[in-house]
Amino acid sequence: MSDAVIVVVLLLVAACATAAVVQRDPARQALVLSVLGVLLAALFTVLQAPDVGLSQLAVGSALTPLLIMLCVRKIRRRGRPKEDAR
Amino acid sequence: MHILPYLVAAYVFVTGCYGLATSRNLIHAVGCLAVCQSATYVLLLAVGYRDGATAPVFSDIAPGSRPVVDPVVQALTLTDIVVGATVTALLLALVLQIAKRHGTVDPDELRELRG
Amino acid sequence: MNRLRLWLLAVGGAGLAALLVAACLDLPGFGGRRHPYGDRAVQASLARHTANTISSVNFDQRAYDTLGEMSILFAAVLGCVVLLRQARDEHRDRPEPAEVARPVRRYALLVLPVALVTGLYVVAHGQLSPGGGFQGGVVAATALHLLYLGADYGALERVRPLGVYETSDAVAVCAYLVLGLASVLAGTAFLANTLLPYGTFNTLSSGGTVPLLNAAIGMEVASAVVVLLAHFLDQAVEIEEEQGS
Amino acid sequence: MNGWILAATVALGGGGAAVLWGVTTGPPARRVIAQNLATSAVCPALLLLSQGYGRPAYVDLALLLALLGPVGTLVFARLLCDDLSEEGASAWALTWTAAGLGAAAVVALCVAVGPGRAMVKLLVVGALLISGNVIASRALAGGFRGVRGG
Repeated sequence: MSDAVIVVVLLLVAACATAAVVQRDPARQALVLSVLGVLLAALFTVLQAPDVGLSQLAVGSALTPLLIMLCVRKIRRRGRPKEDAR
Repeated sequence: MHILPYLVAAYVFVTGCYGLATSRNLIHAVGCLAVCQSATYVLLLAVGYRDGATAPVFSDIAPGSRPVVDPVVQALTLTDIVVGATVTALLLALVLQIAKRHGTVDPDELRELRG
Repeated sequence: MNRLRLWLLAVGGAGLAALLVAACLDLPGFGGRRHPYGDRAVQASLARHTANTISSVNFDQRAYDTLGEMSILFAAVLGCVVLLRQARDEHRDRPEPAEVARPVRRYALLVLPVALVTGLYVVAHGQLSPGGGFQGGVVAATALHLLYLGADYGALERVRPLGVYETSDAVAVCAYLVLGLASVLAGTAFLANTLLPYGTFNTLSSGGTVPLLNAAIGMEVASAVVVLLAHFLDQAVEIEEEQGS
Repeated sequence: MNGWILAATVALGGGGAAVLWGVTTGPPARRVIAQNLATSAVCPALLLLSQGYGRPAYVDLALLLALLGPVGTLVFARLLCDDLSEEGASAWALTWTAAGLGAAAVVALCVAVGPGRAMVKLLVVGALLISGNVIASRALAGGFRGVRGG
């Protein structure tokens, strides 16, 4: 029975990784990366690795998206005066 | 079933590399690199798995009462995740510097800026 | 030119994929029985009364590798601090206070202590239940930034003096090294876990130097992440470029 | 054939597919709601897995997800506020169904676990999950309307 849950979560992780790569806009990609982090944590729990799941949750669901979103906001704010000028 | 996790890890890695190569925005490229790294987590943990086993953490079960999964790969993956996060942060800092100095984050436009 | 690049990528990608699939076919089956390193690691961890084998591998059997990993963390944060500092042609203006909906502010200010305590709990029980210095440090650091999400950046800056976190980052790295050197002074190898008694199994003080190294890594990761986020937040919220340039 | 793992598989499969579809398509407001739904779909699944594998130590994972999931959504609500503010993202029906499912899973687990320290921990995780879910969707529905400086 525990194999079925591994297969389901593996396929979800593969689909989410594809979605993260196909999504070209960085802000929306951060959203998909956050969901990928949560799904990876579920996969690690299913593969009996709770420590790694905790680490992925802590890093993937709050830290990485926050860094990417701050970067997008800085570059979007930097671009604004030029856009008005254009 | 017995090689599906390895194939998923390989697929996620190749997808991440494709995204990295064809990216038109450096922040998107850093995101694709994070996807590539998550492929290594999946592969490492799939190598260490044992059927019907549980985690080698004995805070709530007696040691030796149940088969356990390989802890060495888990320690490797844990270090991989934390280093991956800091490398992502450093790359994003570099992207901010490029945006500040060259005014663009599109790698193709960067290539045309000579000197 | 672009067409050529895509062709090169397609051929290279297909070759890589084919090699990877060929490799996957030769790997031992998923969920196999043979884990020689794993069994020895579990025995070594139980011999040293450390309930969480992964923490034992991280901080006892391969503590030297964690020292390398911690220096990577320290160097990466140092790099970010250098890269994201305020340049000459930039000025720093006060972050405007942001008004946040009342329930969101109450939730953030309520969950902040809970998350901090959870982070410390995860670090403290690192060598017993799942968790450890890395995870607990990141949770505690992220919890601190709930103040930014619940209130505004000014409130966070008042609470988080950056100098303290930079010094605590350096102190934690030195603590890890001193613990390693202590076992050299005691006559055994660097970072060897022969300094302290192993204590009784599954208690807070079990595992010899593992809980101490765990706490050092927890403090280092927490302060490193706070410093990292501080400089990214400064860039995103405060530092403005001179319009003239 | 462990019923708990089966329930977790259904929750992960169904919830995960819905979240993935929600986060990849549609307006940005709907995508952030899907990200918020990810937390409230996967957290009960982790609790069910913890019970299915007979490992009370795995509840720490669900506790951390219940804590950090809403923080991630608040980050997006705060830093994407200029995308969200024009049409305001409110999906109260979805939020309450997710909260209901989470509560049902926690209650079922409490019954199975029986009174004691483990049940207290489960209730704490359930409370954090539901409050976080509701507050995050409250924030998405316009909690940060006027935030310019951030």
